[in-house]
Amino acid sequence: MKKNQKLFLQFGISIIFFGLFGILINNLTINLIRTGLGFNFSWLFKPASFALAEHPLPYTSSDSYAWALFIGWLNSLKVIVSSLILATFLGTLIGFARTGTNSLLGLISAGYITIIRQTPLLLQLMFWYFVGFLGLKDNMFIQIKNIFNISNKGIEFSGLTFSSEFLALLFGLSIFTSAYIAEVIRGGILSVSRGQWEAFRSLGISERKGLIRIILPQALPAIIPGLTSQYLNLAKNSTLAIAVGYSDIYAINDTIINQTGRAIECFIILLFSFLLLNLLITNAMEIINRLILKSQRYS
Amino acid sequence: MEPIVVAKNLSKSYTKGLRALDNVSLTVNQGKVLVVMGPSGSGKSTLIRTFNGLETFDRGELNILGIKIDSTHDERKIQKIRRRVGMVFQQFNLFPHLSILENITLAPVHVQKRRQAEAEEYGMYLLNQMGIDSHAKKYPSQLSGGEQQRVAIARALALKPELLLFDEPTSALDPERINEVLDAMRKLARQGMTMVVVTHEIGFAKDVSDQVLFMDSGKVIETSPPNIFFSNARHERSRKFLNQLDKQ
Amino acid sequence: MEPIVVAKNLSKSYTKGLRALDNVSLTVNQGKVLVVMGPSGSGKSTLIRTFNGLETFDRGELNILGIKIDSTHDERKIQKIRRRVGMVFQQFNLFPHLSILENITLAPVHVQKRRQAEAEEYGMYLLNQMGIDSHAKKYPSQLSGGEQQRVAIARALALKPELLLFDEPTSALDPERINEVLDAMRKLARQGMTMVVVTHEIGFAKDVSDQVLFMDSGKVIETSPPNIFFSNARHERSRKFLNQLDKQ
Amino acid sequence: ATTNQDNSSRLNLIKNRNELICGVSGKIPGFSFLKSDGTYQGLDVDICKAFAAAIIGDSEKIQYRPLTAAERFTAIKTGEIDLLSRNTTFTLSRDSSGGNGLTFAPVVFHDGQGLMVKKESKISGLKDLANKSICVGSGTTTEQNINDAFESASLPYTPIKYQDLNQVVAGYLQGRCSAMTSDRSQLAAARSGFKNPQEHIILDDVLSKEPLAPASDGQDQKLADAMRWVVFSLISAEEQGITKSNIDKKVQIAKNNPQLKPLRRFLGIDGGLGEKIGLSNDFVVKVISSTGNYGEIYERHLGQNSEVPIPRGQNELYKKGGVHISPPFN
Amino acid sequence: MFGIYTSSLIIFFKNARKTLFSNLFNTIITLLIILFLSVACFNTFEWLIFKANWKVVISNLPLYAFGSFPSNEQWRPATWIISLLSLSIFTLYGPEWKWLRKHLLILWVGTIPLGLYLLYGGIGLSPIMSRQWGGLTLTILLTVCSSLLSLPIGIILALCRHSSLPIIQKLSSIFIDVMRAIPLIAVLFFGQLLIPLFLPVEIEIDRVWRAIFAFTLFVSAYIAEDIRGGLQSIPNTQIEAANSLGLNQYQIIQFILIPQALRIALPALTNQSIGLFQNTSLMAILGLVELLGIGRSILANPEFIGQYIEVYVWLACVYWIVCTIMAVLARHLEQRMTINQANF
Ligand SMILES: Nc1ncnc2c1ncn2[C@@H]1O[C@H](COP(=O)(O)OP(=O)(O)OP(=O)(O)O)[C@@H](O)[C@H]1O
Ligand SMILES: Nc1ncnc2c1ncn2[C@@H]1O[C@H](COP(=O)(O)OP(=O)(O)OP(=O)(O)O)[C@@H](O)[C@H]1O
Ligand SMILES: [Mg+2]
Ligand SMILES: [Mg+2]
Repeated sequence: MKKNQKLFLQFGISIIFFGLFGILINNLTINLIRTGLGFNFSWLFKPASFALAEHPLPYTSSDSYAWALFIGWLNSLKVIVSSLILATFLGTLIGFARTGTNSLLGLISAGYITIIRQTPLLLQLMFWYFVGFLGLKDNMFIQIKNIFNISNKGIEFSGLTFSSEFLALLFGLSIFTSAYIAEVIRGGILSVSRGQWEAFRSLGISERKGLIRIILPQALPAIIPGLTSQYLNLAKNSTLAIAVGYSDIYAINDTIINQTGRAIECFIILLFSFLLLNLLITNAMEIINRLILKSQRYS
Repeated sequence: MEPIVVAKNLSKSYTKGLRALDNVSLTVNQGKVLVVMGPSGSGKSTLIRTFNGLETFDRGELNILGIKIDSTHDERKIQKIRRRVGMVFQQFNLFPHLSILENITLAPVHVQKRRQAEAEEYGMYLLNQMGIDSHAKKYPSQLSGGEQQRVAIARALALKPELLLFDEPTSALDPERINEVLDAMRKLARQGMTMVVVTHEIGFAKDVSDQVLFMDSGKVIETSPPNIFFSNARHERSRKFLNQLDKQ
Repeated sequence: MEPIVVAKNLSKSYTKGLRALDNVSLTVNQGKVLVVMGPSGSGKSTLIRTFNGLETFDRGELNILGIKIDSTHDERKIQKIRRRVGMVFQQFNLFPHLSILENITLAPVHVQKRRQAEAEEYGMYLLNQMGIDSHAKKYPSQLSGGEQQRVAIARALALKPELLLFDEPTSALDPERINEVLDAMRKLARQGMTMVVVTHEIGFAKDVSDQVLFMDSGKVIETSPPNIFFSNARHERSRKFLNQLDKQ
Repeated sequence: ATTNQDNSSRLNLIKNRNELICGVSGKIPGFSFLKSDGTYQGLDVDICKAFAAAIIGDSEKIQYRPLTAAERFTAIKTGEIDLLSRNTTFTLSRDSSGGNGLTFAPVVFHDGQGLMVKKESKISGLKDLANKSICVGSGTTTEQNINDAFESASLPYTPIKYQDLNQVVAGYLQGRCSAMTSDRSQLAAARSGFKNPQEHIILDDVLSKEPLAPASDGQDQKLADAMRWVVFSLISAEEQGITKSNIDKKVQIAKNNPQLKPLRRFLGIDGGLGEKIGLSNDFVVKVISSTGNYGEIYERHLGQNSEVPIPRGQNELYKKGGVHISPPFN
Repeated sequence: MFGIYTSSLIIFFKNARKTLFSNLFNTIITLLIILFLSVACFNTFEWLIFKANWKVVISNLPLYAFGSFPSNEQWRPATWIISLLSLSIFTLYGPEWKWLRKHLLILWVGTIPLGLYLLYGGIGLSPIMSRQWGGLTLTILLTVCSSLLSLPIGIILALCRHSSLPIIQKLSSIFIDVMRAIPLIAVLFFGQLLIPLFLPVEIEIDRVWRAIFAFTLFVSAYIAEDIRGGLQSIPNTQIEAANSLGLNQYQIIQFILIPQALRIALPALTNQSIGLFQNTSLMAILGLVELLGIGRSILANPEFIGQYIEVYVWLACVYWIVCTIMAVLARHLEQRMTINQANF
């Protein structure tokens, strides 16, 4: 293709694109004026006048909407980070079970993966919450010397309390994600050439030692990208908190939209909070990736 | 002379009907070199890999270094055999994330429980023997193919094996690198190492081997001393194969 | 005799300082076969790939079939050249998602706008010539390497090219398959096809070529007729190279 | 109230379409819920039917559109639905053009937010709920009201917020919360579905006024007028004792007795009242003969013998101590 | 899939003694697992048979299947679902009937207009508005329409992102990255509640179509990345080979790149549509009465209040069955391709 032809094509597409964009924005403005909503963010500093069950930082209903949103963002972060750790742990175990030698474990983990992967997360979350945690009933709570309490209100552990909403979300997300992580781990292990297995076997090195010392280090570079995208999915899926009554960023946005009708503004805020979360996760994974590559100077 | 490898009527098939090994029997005595030849897919790799339990078999019996294994594939016996048998692969199969010296010391330290320093010392001695001691701190990817294959040989030697298996050790190498590796293998043979070598290097086979075993479709077609095999092979199939090798 | 390929002072470097091609000049006349030899990395592939514009060059001039190109790499001229020059690669590079016959008819139908039926008929004729017409409906992965390479040759021939380029067409093949392909190439040479062949097959070069060009580090070291090159090469570097090839 | 309107009223659209699109909740027992045969039922649904009967003349020509709390106002503004008959609280900001820009018809159910607790918990008022968890449905004024109540009493509490009433009920029944809060009608409705309804009590505290009313687009005065008077006709019919079963007789009586002026006007025989609001003159007859009067509707869905019994209380006619009253049909 | 299961089951029982009880550690683990599984199974069966009240499922079956579609017209969605099902069975086990095989793709694409015609009505059928669609029918409709729409869009996006024109490349990159960064529920929220704000007052898009639109936006970004992965894994030598045959840029894209990329990305693509099927359940939160939504509506019926466990278990089964059918179909498709083009 000729150079000016290329320029022309790009120019044309840009015009169409920005034209369309302009029309949509124009419609939006007309609609906002028509419905008398307008577009501004000053409401952010008005008192929220709703209470939150969970707030890692002090919060009362007379705090501003902005602060409520920030608390929601922290709540999201909290559930994301903790389920990320739990999911990785579970997923690795299941991934190993799937590639390992105990065929009963292999069979069970295969069954686990198909069941978890083929039912909607939303349903699983509701199941965990309403059946799993709330099913504990009041009378069925386990108590060990006032240090460890389990009831349908949640778990209390030496002063730390985790609400059952948080726990259901944590479990649901972790279990759902672990089924995917298991497949990532398995894929990574399979990506190491058969020759490496044969090489360590022919040196008389045991299976478990070989898996840990020879195979896993080589599988890591193939595992990390898959893991990153699973973590990102997990972060996005955490918005289903709304189904189990956990106050994450999406749920709080939803409440605010109902109270103020500021759908567009709230949507923009939601967008940016997620871009921020994604940035956090990808950067953290990038650092981990670099650390791994650094410790493996060979490639 | 003790027999190091005795195979009796080994048979194996991957897919039903097609035999990768078909009633293979052979004996390799202490200090001898057996070269295995045959067209692609004839079962050479499968055969040699049964010798250290990388491959199971369906029928027959194996006796490696006095340890008997059969089709039940007893993991404990195989582990014992592996500690006393070294293997070198076509694709080197070095561990890319470990340095050359770490590649060599890994098994002595973790399998034979030797001390790190002792293992390293012996490792350096082996690398020196192979003429690559200057690369000890490098990683496999920084070495040429010929050098990598010599590291692989040193790694197999580190466990002080009583039998060495080679599966086409030179066929992944550049023409110019092949001789480096063949020379190292010649040296080992001269030192009295018992070896089973799958290769198509006629020069090497003529030079070093005591017997040449020719396979086709999983069967042993003939076993002859090299001077007879290369000048006057008994079987039509062997002659045809040698012809084709020459033509290139 | 018309010249088909004329190269004048071609130079190219990928990385600064290191020349992949260094002042290469050569001529190939109609109906002649030029064999290019040289150690790994000497620039053989780079050279042959400039002939159909897969590779640009930094200085010098090329005249392919009367079409002149220079370092500006005029897309239109290169497209013209490509329609008249066929190329066969080391790794076959067949299109895995198309059947053998579809592989062959793709270019005639879409580049030369021939009718499907006509292209298929000619394609079957070419496959017949190569001795693989029974595989026409199969997919590349179902064929052996030798068969795949013959399909690649047929694909290159389907455009009725006036010049054929081969980049190590046999080096990815099993020893037993090499001759199938070399025979097909011999046939083409005898039919008067102009060919440039990068290869290390001495037998083929002796048999078929009119000239052997030897390269090292991007430079043309010598160009001689095969009888002289193989028995009494002029240059020390060529002799050393031939020695190493023989040793294997 | 009328202003000059062009002919582009939704009313004509509905008539031409010969079908009313009515936004409902679809998830509230007694008000609107999906029955096993796929039809909707409840008080809100019958109000829809009354509108359809008045506007189109056929109470079956309706399409129900289940709506979430979040989307209900947008659905009106964008014209996806003709009107909303979904427990929506009548408030100033919703009714005003500076707010959500809707117009409300008269209140069809006077509700108030309440709290339900288990009898065995011995909770008797707001005070006892200090530091306890309370299950709340999010997305409505409920959330704000409970907050206001506790804040003004300076009591701390923990709200557990759910998407819809089902979940609130589940959370409460499973013992996640000590109390659930919602409109008292919904509390009663939910309780009626419990295995042992008598084990739960609705506290006397009323946290808010929740007058629930149908709504439509505030810029469409004609439709709003029609809706307003259809609701009043239901109440007025009850006041006059006109029911589904005696409406035909009443029409006969009115026709035969020219002196019964108010009745004749009401039933559309004289006065041409219907035309003034864009409906047929006998719209009241159509409405009452298809749904019955307000009292009948109430009795059908919320009465003592229904599945969701709620005492009429405030929702009685003004004559009987309630607050429902209809302006005269003059 | 089941084939794999049965064969691994056979191997499992053959080797049970050797692998399960080969050492103390394995034996303990095995016994613990068996104990746990039997307790779990016992409790589950006890609940399923004695405690659960399945009336909430049985008496509402037509609702789960068709939503509030008028009952005398329910044969229409039924016909559609049955035709989809029989097409699936045909694709799996159908005879080697060349002509039909060749046109399988067209048949599959053809199910969309058929479905829309049957649902909407029109010529010869009484018209029915999308408000009355619901249940499994709506779930399937959302899945099928959105996945078939997002495939071509995804391909175009992938090619744009792959292109050498900087503006086009940037625009599509931004779209893809933003879509992949935000949660699906936010995109659906946008589709349901914000799109009307971006349209002129007189234009109104049905909310089923708004949902399909939102799903398409979201899924096409993921599909674009899958296809881009496929494009990147095509070795450069393929392009060289095509170049040296004189094919031009567009021909290379059309004949070499897209078909290969699609085949490489096929497993990822089928996973996307299975994921999409599950994710349609999010529409329940946004007020559509698809399968999960209808379940929640049924729970509001005073007759069934509090029976959510039964409903969730039942819905999980339905989702699982349909997903498994889809997965088996996908696996079958992949196998047929690998038979044709091993190592590809
Ligand atoms: N893992 C496997 N699964 C199925 N069949 C196999 C497997 N490995 C080898 N085979 C088959 O067994 C036969 C013997 O293979 P083997 O690798 O031993 O041949 P070979 O003589 O080493 O060939 P080459 O010279 O190509 O290495 C061949 O037909 C091969 O296709
Ligand atoms: N894409 C590239 N980028 C950078 N350097 C390259 C590239 N391709 C080739 N080279 C370098 O150019 C020189 C000539 O390479 P070329 O592939 O032409 O050699 P060759 O003679 O064909 O070798 P071989 O026999 O291994 O195929 C080498 O030094 C090589 O490293
Ligand atoms: Mg082999
Ligand atoms: Mg080359």
